[in-house]
Amino acid sequence: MLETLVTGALLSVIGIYCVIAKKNLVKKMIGLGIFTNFIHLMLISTGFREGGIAPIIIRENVGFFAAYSVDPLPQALVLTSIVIQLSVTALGLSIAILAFRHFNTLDTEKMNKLKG
Amino acid sequence: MLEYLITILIVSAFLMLAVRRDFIAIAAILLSFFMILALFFQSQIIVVRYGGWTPPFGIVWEVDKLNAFIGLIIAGMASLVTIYSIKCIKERRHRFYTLLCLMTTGLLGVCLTGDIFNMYVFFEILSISSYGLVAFFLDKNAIEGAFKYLVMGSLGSSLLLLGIAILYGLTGTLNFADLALKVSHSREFMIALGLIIGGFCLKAAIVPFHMWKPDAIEGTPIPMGALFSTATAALGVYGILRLLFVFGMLQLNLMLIILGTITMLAGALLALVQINVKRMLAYSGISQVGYVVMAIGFGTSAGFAAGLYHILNNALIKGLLFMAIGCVIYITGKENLDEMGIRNRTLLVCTGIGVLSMAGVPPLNGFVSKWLIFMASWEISPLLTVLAITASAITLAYGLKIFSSLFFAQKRAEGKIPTTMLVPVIILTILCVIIGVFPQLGLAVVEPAVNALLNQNQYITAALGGG
Amino acid sequence: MFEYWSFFILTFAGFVGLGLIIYLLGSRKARAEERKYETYTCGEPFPRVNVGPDNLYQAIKKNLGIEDIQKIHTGKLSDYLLWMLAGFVVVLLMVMML
Amino acid sequence: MNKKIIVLCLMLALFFALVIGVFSLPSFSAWESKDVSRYYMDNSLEKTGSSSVVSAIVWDFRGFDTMGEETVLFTATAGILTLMAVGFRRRK
Amino acid sequence: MDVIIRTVTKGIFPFILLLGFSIIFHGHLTPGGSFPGGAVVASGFALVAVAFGLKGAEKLISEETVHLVEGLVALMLAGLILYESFVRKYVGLGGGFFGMWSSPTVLSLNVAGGLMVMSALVLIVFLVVRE
Repeated sequence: MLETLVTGALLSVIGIYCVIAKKNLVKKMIGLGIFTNFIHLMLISTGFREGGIAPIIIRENVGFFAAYSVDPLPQALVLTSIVIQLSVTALGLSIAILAFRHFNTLDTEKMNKLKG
Repeated sequence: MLEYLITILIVSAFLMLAVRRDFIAIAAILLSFFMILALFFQSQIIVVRYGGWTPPFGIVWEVDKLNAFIGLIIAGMASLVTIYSIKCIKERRHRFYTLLCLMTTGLLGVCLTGDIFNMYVFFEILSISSYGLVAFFLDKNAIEGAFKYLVMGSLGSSLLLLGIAILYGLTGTLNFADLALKVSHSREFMIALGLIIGGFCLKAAIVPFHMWKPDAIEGTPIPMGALFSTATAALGVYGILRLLFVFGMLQLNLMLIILGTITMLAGALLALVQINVKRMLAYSGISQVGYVVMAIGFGTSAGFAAGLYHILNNALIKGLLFMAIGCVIYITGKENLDEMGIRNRTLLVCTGIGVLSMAGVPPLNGFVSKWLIFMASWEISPLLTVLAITASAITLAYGLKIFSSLFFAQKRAEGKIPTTMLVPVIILTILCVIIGVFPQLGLAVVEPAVNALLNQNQYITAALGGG
Repeated sequence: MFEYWSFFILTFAGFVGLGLIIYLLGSRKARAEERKYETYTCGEPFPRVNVGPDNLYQAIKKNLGIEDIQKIHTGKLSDYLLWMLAGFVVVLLMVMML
Repeated sequence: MNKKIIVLCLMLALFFALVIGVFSLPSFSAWESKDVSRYYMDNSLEKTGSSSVVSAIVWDFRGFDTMGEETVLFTATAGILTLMAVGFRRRK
Repeated sequence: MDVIIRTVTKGIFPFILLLGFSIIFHGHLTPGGSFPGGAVVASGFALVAVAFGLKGAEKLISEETVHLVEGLVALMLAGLILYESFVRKYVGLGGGFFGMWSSPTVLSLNVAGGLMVMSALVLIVFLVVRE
């Protein structure tokens, strides 16, 4: 459990630093991906159980399955959330392609025509 | 009935990919409006169980009067926008309607659902379709607004998901009603609530989170500007309200008052100095949402009534102004306030009524809800009343700017406005005038919503009880 | 009953008057375009100065600190995100203070 | 830029100390309150026939969420079609 | 691309499809299911698009077909999910547990979802590669 927390802390700080401080639009999307992975990790870790088994029922464990399995609900939620993250990334990268075509750069500091 | 609503919207969006006929999406959105209208007149709370599982285990949609009120605003604005954009969008219209249909799905889904993860999923449908719609024109401004909105919106909804994760870890359930029974008001719960409220503040464009909105609206087609300023803003306020009330967190009102006051003043001040008319209307919309949030923060029933009434009035007025200005832009092709002269008298009258109503001139509807907000704020603190009246005066000032640019223009463009663009404008103008002259009509719509807001126990028992 | 109707008539009359004023204003200006304005300063014909809407409220803009608020909206995504996260932290702190 | 980095570091420290601190609570892996997950684990085999509990939740118990998820995927496709396929029809 | 990649692609492509569909069809018995399986199948088509160019990939599966598949599968999926209780009532559970037909609802939904994911990802890859 401690490893999860340390990894989560590292992922979150790296991700949010990448989103805010990096100027490249593609790097911002990567940072967003890292940050979302941090959230998925945290969500999975809510179903943690000491020495748990995967939530698959087989013939051998059908009787005592519920006493040993990890929580399956966060895994289902993360499965949904991964697809959503994939969609956002796909749309963001295609917007980045168009932005490069219009501005000839991916630097977000130079795309500040709209302000005030 | 609700299953058919969501079926119709999603299936018509799917059909649009293969069939490419605009009338499918138009019919679906109009039909969804009439279904929400029928739901609005139901007396009891409607609960729909998807897949036939009982509530804490399956996903449930739940409609009480508050839901139905916000859903009515959303579906009404969406259908008016749909009618409006038949002629307003000139090319690739089937793509626009596909995304508009999906956006309506997302808006109604977040509004009507009773399950917090389901809410996140529909929130993302709403967000992703809005990103696509912001980038619809594919020119420089549109792309810039779209990527700004995309990065900010995705980070906001990620943090919302983090809040949901904490809530799940604390309680082990995802249903709103079940959550309300199981949570204790501990510090961890407060963190989760803060994250989720922040996510909704981003959609409602409360001030530290508002920066995407003017940039996105400057690049979008005008109908989308209307939808962002009315439906999405109403949805964000609804999310905050539902969370606060279902969890019984009414002691957060100081935060709402501070955020609302800052939003109101900053939005109005920034709208005062804009030159681009779309941008000015976007800031104006932010300012009006500030009024609503401030009124909700009062914590009195008068405050809730005033806030909900102002959501309705803001939707009518801002929709009217965006659509009327869109007609002007359709003729002149310019977005600067300098070059907005037109000859069409009907449009001039409608825009004039909209501007006066936004500023709160007495026989029109903006006056009624602003008056209610002033009255409710006087009981809390006279300082708030003074600030609200100041913001109202600034609203009048920038309203006069639009007024002068329309009526005292040197060059006036000739042009024919299509009927489908003029009809929504006229409908909204008539509604503004009717609600202004007979305020009881508006109050009759708002009062059941306030009652439902104050009786959250009914919402909880209706979801879990009844077998 | 009588009170109700008098209220109704008053507001209706007020509204009709307002609409009439707006309508007349619109029509007057629509005709006034062809009229020629000649401004003379010191006996010389002066070119017409057009005061547009963006020239309105310049004094307020300078003095009320709106320019400072406008400077915050730099148009750069990183600044926007920084403000947004600051907003999240403020909301969290406010929620935690209870 | 330097000032910004300092602000950033302060905010990050505050923010994630709060958030990650929450996940280290012992109550997060308490099984007494998780009766919803318990119901899924007990009933997935009898009521849906699926021996993978996650699949049963994704497609059966919370199938409507997955419907929404596929709609999100479809939305992204429609958005990318809007953005990318401008000259496609004309070329054919 | 050079001849090595083309040859390897020709050899490996059927097996990628086989693996993907195997993951999809065993979604109710093993870890995995619609999304991983669909992504594997789509990665096979992406490999073809890389090796043989977009023209080669469109010979295999044209964009019109992908549109059609996506629309039809989406409709099927919407119907299946939204009227899931009806499906469960009339189809019911299949044979014994742990078998291929033990769960007709989850199996059919997995197949539909896998095809949906596959078509959406293939479409995204085609659209982005064309740029």
